[in-house]
Amino acid sequence: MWKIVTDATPQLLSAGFKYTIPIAIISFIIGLILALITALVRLSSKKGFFIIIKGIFRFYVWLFRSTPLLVQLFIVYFGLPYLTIKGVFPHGIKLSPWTAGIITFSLNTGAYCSETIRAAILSIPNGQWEAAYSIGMTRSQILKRIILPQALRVSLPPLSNSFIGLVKDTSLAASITIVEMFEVSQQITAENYQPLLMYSLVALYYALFCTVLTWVQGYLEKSTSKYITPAR
Amino acid sequence: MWKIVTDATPQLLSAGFKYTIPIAIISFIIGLILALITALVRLSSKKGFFIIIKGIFRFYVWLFRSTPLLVQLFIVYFGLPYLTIKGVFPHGIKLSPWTAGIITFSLNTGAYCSETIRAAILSIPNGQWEAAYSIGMTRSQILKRIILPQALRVSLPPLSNSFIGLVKDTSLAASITIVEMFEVSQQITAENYQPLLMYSLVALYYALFCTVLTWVQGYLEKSTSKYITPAR
Amino acid sequence: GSNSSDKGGSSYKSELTESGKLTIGLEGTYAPYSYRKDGKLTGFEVDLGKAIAKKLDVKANFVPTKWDSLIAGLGSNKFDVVLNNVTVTNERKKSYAFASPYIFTQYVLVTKSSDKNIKNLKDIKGKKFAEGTGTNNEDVAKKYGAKTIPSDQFVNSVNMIRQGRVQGTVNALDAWNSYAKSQSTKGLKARAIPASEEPFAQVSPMLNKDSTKLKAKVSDAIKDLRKDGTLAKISKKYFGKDVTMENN
Amino acid sequence: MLKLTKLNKTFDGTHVLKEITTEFPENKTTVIVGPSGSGKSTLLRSLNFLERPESGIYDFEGMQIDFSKPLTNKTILDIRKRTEMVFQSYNLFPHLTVVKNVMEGPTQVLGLSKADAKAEALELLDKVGLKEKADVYPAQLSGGQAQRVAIARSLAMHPEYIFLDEPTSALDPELELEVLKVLMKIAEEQQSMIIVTHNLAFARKVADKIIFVEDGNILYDGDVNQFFNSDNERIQSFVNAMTFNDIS
Amino acid sequence: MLKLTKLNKTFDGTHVLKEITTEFPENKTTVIVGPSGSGKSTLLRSLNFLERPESGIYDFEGMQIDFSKPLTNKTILDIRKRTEMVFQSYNLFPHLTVVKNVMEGPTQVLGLSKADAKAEALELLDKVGLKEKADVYPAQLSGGQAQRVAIARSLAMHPEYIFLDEPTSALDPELELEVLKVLMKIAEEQQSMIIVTHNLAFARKVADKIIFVEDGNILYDGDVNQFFNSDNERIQSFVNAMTFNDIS
Ligand SMILES: Nc1ncnc2c1ncn2[C@@H]1O[C@H](COP(=O)(O)OP(=O)(O)OP(=O)(O)O)[C@@H](O)[C@H]1O
Ligand SMILES: Nc1ncnc2c1ncn2[C@@H]1O[C@H](COP(=O)(O)OP(=O)(O)OP(=O)(O)O)[C@@H](O)[C@H]1O
Ligand SMILES: [Mg+2]
Ligand SMILES: [Mg+2]
Repeated sequence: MWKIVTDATPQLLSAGFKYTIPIAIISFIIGLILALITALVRLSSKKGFFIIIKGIFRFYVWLFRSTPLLVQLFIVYFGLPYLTIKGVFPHGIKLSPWTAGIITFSLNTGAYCSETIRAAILSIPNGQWEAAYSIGMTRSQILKRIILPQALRVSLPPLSNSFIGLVKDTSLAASITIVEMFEVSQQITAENYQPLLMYSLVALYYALFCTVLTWVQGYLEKSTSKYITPAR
Repeated sequence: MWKIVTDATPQLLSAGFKYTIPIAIISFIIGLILALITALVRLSSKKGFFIIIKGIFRFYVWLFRSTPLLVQLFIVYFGLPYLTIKGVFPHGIKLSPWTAGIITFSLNTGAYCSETIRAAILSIPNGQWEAAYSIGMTRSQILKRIILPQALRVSLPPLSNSFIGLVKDTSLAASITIVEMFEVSQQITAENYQPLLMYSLVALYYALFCTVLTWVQGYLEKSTSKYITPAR
Repeated sequence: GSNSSDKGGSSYKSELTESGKLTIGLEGTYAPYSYRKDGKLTGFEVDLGKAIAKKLDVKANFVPTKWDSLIAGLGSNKFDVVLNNVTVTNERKKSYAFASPYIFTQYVLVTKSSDKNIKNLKDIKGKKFAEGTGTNNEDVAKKYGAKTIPSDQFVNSVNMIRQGRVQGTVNALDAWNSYAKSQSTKGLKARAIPASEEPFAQVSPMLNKDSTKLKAKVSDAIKDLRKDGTLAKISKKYFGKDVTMENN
Repeated sequence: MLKLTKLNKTFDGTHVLKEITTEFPENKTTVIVGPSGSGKSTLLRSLNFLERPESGIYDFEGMQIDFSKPLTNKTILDIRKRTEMVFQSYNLFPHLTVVKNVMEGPTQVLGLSKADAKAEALELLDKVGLKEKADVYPAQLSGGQAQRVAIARSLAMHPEYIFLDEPTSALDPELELEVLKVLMKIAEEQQSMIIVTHNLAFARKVADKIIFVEDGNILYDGDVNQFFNSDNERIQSFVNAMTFNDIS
Repeated sequence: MLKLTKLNKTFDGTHVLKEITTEFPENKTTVIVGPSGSGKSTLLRSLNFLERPESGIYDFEGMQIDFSKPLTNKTILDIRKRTEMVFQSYNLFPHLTVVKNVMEGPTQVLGLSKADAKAEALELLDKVGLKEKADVYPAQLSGGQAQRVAIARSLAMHPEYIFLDEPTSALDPELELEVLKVLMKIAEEQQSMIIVTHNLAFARKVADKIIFVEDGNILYDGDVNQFFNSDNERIQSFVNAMTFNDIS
């Protein structure tokens, strides 16, 4: 059994560092930016033409929250090649597995996290907006300097939930032919017929990475809460 | 193509109503209760022996957040039968797929949601605790009547994220032999060789259910926010 | 009942996970072996499972699940037998028991029809091939030096060839034939690999190593089914020909 | 009678209450005055365990509490039930309507029926001039209105002692007067009260005893008239400040 | 000069400002008084667009704003830069230290360098007696301290008009006096100010003009001495209330 572990470890870790971790980190960063934009658009009280833009973002969030990630990956990777647009994409949109994966994971993360960020922004008392408005700050200045720093504190645990979830969801990338860590564990299982052992082993490596993330979360929670008197 | 849709629909919906929806709803309810208990234990400032209990809950959250859900399902269903405890489980813990599924999904949801609830409770100003304490309310009364109703408002969007995520994660139940909606779609694909169409169809049914959930979320958000003056 | 297993009596029944039932694990997502039609699980292996169960005088209970779960489930006694187009290999024999074979599978090499470079298995060296993880198809592709890309369904492998994402796939000829029966194969070509180039794969029921009596019983049942023509009959029904004979 | 002996409280190393020894007689009104940041709120909050002093003895009607030892929940709950706090910053429950804010304690802690609690709550809201706001949420109240609800909420508990931390600082003179009249009436009914206030005119009228705190020390503790006629320079300048004679 | 003509504001159907017509002269101090809930805060907040009246004309130093028409962001931002609001409930930024609270406007809106902004912030904190609290977070301040920081924060913007909503209601008389002295000094420097206050003694000293609001209507608008010597019964009873002569 020990031999299986030592044989599998380098293969698993190499897949982890080559695919799982980069995909998770890149997608999360893009997803967060997307989520922030989405939350701000949806919270905006602008009227007129902007209503349509808000509608588009609403639809985006609905679409990516409501459908399975696996299907999203599938459609982006296998479905878009059928989408031929004359002049622009005469042969359909053919994305590499990497591109398709990053796009889909980012869009998915963006949809979920936008809800978290929206809730966090709403939780900041109105008085903060008013005080900042009366100093003469613009909406974007207020967001950047007053509201978001406070909202970050509230949204850290759910955002970290999303990140940790994403790390595990990268295993779906196998369905678009990316041989990430989980797929490697299945390939090894196919040889050694020890699924329980291999699954436990790969779970351990996920856990290691997620533990690091939990530490980062804890550190950020502390450092964004230093202005708060302790709750009981 | 239309025929494929009309042929597949009753099969998909029957699997959805028999497995996907019940598993998601039951697991989410149990998971929420678990999450609440976990958040409260972790936020408690009790000392002494209680530290150990807090440690156990910390470990639980870490374990279920850090490892892939698929592995958790696998170990509960296929792994526990190996766990023979003399006298208690002489033949190992052999759970039915349903039991294993509900247990695992609940534990997983509980771990994630406990973080959300913990953050929401922390976001309620201290003054609320103090005012309630000085009325002479006990900690549990304060939680039930003062803090949690306010925390609910903050945590609704991330909790709904978790619920909607869970609905889609039920597709993993196929790996413990539950033929839920997604697995049915794959079985049908094996015959009609139309994965894109079948995936889109099953995504549609997930979307329908999740849309209902989004409505419920919107309704709850409104009804828990009626005491708030509108933010800008 | 059959004469050849009378010495064991019905003691194999104590090896069943659920008494009175032969619990059969399969994927249910691989036509024509097992798949869903009109809401019901069907396919060659489903009919075979029912026939074996009848010989064993128990009810057949089909449990569809994922490939890894099939392996894990045998280990933790969730199934009695796996009927999932499992090919016998020396590696697999170390961990599991195999009853006597019920299919001899010829391989097929599928590529784009415009592809002039790949004519036989020797040409696939260094090429990208779509193969199911853990399948014997993957083993063969690897053996001939192809770079394998994971693909969990046959139809996805075909689509990847069409979209130029891979050069081809090594697969079961029967899976290809079944596909070709209902779908257009325009732009694709398939070459059946003769036994001289790559021996046919033996497909057998896979069992837990501890189920020795059951294994013997299942082997007997298959032999009986072969003898009484049932095997050939269900093969014709699903494959249009008899694939159950060596060198069919 | 509440007695404090050698009470000490620090915040992150800053000593904000220094060896405080004093008493608060029952059925009397004790007023605490002093500059901002002198520790008045901290002193008052300690009586209700909202702050935990590091050392000192607290004698609550004969019950001895040693702050240097761990406190039981029972003790804390018991004393909190028998006392009531009105905050500088109202701390109304935002998710409950005004009348429900007032009913919360009576129904949840005293076990009154909803009907009884509501009847009394409406009476008390009437007393503070807010009967017509019974069904709105706190967010819709002006500052003055919110503070009056907070006072009504505390009165609903019929506490042995009421602690008030600048109860009228957000009220305009007219309504302050009305509330002060209510408080005076309660004082006349021999309700024990401890009030932190900056309104020396009110303090002079209502106080049976006055405590002057500065920088965590008690500088004066005793008779009201003597305080206002004190020839202590510090007290004189503090008392004079409120008349705004110094505004150039 | 700020002028309001026929301003109307309703909250959910309640008419809280009724056809308000008045003016606020430049380089002068205008004081608004009135009972709780009369609409003083709403009136003041409308001048800064924190509330949007449904109708009325707002003349800001010759710039005409019609509330019944949509306002441009530019107009709002422009006027907000030239005015400053001090709130009843402080509204300090909890995640910034005290000195950073004061520096936020100068650095972000006026474009001062950090060093310059900090130097001035510390000066202003000194003015309100809080230099030593420069580096703590708002949560660690007592109520009085927090309000003084809020005043320093507004002074840092050198606004044309300062709007103060009960700026000293949480301060004890001594520190209120200090702050009032600061405000008087600014008033003497001909800073235009509009102050809502319940402190009539202060109003009398500082006001160049007084506005008495009741129930959304302006009952008095004009000279300060005439107000305090008015023979109008309503005004008399309001003015007398603050002396607490009525406390039995
Ligand atoms: N949670 C806290 N953490 C750190 N320091 C605190 C905390 N609360 C109060 N202090 C400090 O303790 C001192 C006393 O504060 P306290 O609130 O008791 O004053 P106060 O007399 O009530 O003032 P005010 O009249 O302004 O309300 C102040 O210097 C204050 O800065
Ligand atoms: N956001 C709101 N929604 C509904 N009603 C409101 C809102 N804000 C204020 N009001 C109501 O408008 C009226 C005027 O309120 P405002 O705060 O202007 O009074 P004020 O004169 O400042 O009182 P105070 O002296 O108590 O601060 C009050 O009756 C109040 O209940
Ligand atoms: Mg205080
Ligand atoms: Mg007001």
